[in-house]
Amino acid sequence: MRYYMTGEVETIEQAVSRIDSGSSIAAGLALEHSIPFAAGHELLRQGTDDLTMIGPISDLLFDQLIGGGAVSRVRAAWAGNVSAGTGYRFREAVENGTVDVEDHSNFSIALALKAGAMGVPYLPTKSLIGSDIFERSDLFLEESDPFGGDQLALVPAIEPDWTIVHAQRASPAGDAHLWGNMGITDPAVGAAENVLVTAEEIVDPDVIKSDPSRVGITRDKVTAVAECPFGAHPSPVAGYYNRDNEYYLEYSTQTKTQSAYDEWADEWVYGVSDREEYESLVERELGITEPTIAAEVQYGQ
Amino acid sequence: MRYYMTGEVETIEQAVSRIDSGSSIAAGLALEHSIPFAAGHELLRQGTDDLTMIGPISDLLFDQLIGGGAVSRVRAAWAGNVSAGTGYRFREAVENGTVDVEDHSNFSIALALKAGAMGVPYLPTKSLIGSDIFERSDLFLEESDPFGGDQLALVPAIEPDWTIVHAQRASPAGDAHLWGNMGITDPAVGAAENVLVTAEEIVDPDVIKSDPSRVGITRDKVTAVAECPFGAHPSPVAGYYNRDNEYYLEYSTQTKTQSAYDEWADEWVYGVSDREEYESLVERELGITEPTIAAEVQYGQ
Amino acid sequence: MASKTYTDRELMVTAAASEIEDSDTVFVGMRLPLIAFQVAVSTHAPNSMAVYESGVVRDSPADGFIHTMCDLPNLNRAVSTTGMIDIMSRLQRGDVDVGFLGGAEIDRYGNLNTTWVQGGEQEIRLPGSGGACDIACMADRTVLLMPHEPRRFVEEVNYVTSPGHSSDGSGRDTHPQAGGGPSALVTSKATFGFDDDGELYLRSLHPGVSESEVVADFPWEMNTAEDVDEGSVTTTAEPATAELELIRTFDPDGFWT
Amino acid sequence: MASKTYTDRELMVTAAASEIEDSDTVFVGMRLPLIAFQVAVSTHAPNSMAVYESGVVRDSPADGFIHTMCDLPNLNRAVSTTGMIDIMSRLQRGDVDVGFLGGAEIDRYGNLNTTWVQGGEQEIRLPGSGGACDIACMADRTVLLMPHEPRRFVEEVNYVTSPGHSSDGSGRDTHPQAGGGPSALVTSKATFGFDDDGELYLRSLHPGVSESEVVADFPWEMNTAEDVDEGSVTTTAEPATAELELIRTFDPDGFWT
Repeated sequence: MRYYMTGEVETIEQAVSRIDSGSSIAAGLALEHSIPFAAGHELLRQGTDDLTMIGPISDLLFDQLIGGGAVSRVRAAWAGNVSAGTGYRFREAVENGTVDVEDHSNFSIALALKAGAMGVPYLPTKSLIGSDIFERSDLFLEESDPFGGDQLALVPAIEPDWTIVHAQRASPAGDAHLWGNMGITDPAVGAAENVLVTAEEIVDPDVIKSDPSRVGITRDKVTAVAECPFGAHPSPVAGYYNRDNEYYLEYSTQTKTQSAYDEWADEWVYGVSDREEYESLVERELGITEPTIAAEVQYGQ
Repeated sequence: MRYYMTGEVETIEQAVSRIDSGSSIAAGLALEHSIPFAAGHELLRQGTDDLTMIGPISDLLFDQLIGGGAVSRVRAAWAGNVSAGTGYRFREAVENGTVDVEDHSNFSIALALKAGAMGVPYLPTKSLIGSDIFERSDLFLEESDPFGGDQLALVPAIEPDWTIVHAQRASPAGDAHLWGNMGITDPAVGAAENVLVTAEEIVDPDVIKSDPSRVGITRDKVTAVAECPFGAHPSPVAGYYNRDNEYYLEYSTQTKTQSAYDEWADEWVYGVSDREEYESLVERELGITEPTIAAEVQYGQ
Repeated sequence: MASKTYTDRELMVTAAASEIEDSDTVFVGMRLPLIAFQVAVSTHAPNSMAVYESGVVRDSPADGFIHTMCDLPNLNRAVSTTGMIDIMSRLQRGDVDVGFLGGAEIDRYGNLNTTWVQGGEQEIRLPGSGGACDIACMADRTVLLMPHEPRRFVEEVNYVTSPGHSSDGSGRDTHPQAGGGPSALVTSKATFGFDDDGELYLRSLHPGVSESEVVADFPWEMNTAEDVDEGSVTTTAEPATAELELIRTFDPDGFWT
Repeated sequence: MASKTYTDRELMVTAAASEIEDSDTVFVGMRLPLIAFQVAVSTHAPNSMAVYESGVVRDSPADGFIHTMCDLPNLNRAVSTTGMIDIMSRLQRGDVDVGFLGGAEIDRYGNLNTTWVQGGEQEIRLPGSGGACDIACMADRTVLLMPHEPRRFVEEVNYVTSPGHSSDGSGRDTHPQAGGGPSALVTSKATFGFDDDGELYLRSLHPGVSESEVVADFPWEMNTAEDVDEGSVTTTAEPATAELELIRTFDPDGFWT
């Protein structure tokens, strides 16, 4: 059995440096699960800006990037702080007109990326029509079902320059095992021009190949791979750590003004040089104390 | 932790008896993997007929059902014997006009079922146009991409009365773990009015819930569940047994005429009362001798 | 009010839970519905299943407090952890019986706004739809949950994030959408139904709340159950002791309730 | 012929394998391509990846003979075992470099028929497209494999299962399809290319085969490489010893070869 490591594992600094200012980036695709915060903070440290952020719900990731001045456009269904509601940096930026928002529903973002992943210009849906997401947008089209049914909304494809996924484990080439809920990870990977995989663990390809049905990303889409333990904190990663709920609440109280955000970012983003130093700031115990081991599965011949 | 067994495990006789003559049935959805032959033979024994069989490639399953007079219509991309080429019962029935064929490509069948699963009237594709699958059919429509791109073919939804899936293991309620290649299992399950799950093993719901990302079918779609070890022979089942290649070649030589088929069926279908007796007819060693154990995965909290 | 053994939000949870029928497939959103499903499946609706847009499918409560649908206790021992297209497809093909929605504003036809509101001179940006628009468009029925605050009840919402019924009296009949539309509104003071014309009416008052104080909070003349031949206005059932115990197990610090 | 150390089909396998470039994503169908990919990835194209419409993705040969793409050795230690929509989506979005196709009939533009052929008075039903139509429509290029039998070479195929190039001399430019169309035909006697007009021309003769015997098998005047300014007709490379060893490892009983 031979393996071809077509990719090389990079540091997260190297991996993120591949992303140019002005890029469109899909992230936060598994909703509140396994959000690539480490990559987001690295984007801030590198000063990558003029970004278009794409996602279903963004949770805090988009709010942090907006607070750091990295974002010019958001294409999303929901942006805020899932625990506390409002994302103050998002809200202020939109109200001031410094960030442009293209409003979606979760399904319209999912279908737009799915169309991109499938290589078709659009996908039809029974959702949207009747809402102002549809009425006030010139993104979507309306059509009479050509097979004689009801009115449909057509959602055009979105093809991000980058999709960022935080995986549980990946091979150096970028083949990744994912588990837990997936949100729109798969459509966003398929639709993207490039994929950046950050992973809790980089493992031998043998580990990935022992369970090919667990593979959620294959190397052909992957441009960069970085090992990044704790890379999704404060969001949870199945099998690795729980959600840090208190962090979300503290962030909410600490970022109501731009200057307060700047102070927060000085501590949590610009004040740390890497994820290891970041981890030392987190006091709460988030580890898995009641593990559930997946029932054994065999392949072979 | 509480479990609700909304389903009851039935014998395969009971389960298959729920399928009425005249039904449309999607089966053989993982292509050459895990084809529900046991359920097919039970349909023959029960004399269920006037069936519309739906699938991508049918391998031998459709040929056997056609030979037994159970089929009036086939909606498929390929029907034959994958090892030997021709399926003689299919060929003769189509040439004689006793079975009507709706020609598809693999992708058009996949998209038709995916449209059904997604609850939309159609899905668009860049495939088909320029082929006689498209030109000689009144099933599909052609449209100019309403967003200004090239011509597209529109594939209307197919919603089978039944989808039959042979799973590795399922709970009594019908939640099933599947692994190995999936073909169009997922779209066919989503599109179906009813799903019949036959499984190598019926297991405690705890086993299924230990790995929710392995679940390919959830109970809400499942009408009947039957334990059926060896239920996919002669096709292979990942983790359970290899493909019985010789069987395919023997079948080919043994079914070139209807009377030869009848003799074959007397031995392999009508001459056995259940799958255990059937298994005793198979002499070849098909077991897994070089197992690969999937790398451990943890959930928990 | 001082003698109440439960909070307004606890009552909203049990009222919401009572809208779930046994064997329902329930599209569970964030906040109170997270708790309401767990109460329902633990009491009168043991065969109900929850689907969450993140991809989670559950038939039982999480064994621990959940802030979000993706907290590990909600993934652990789930029936399935799949993706959004799978879950939204169930919704689109008509397999979701009931979904829950909230809103910053609501009009008499159940149109909801969670995107932009007017705050004096300034427009205030809210987080947006998430999956709410999709649930509103496609669920067989929806149950709306809102704090009972008069500023939320408006003649016309500032932005239709989640479509309700048609304003022409046809309910959902002439509506472009596939689903059945809103079937109930639960506030912190009362529950409301939607009549055949798709318009809100007062169904029940929470214990200790008067009809006059409730109807005064709306800028239109709110119908009552009597007005639309749906029986009479009743008193909302108080949470049973067992329900309160469950709520306090699922939300031990009262974070949501 | 008696002194040949390889069979016609073994040569077809190595000729097909040579059409795979390193780092290609290869859409692998049944029969000879099953072996050809394994030879290519073991020799000159170590970074190529195979995708199979059943959902399998591989970067290495199977450790055992495979009758079908779903035989357990092809699933075991695969890179991924996903589903058809995933694989066909890679094809549709333009991520598949090369696909292999066979056919019962072919015309000069590479249109293929695997559905219905005329056998004297009677129409004979063949198995049909499978994924062939999709590969033909959407792969960046396709390589066609056929036994060299004159009855298979026709002015017009009886049924276009898998579209080739346009007959108006525009190749794929005016063709409705997204992919690049056929780039080569490998028979048991020769290999052919497609010229700028999308028409077949003779590219190389297998060892021991004469040009006259090959062109006589076609009902039209077959162009040669010289005719279309593509150099001259060469001799197809014989399988190398190492390639033959690999073929006989992957297909030890010569079932496919």
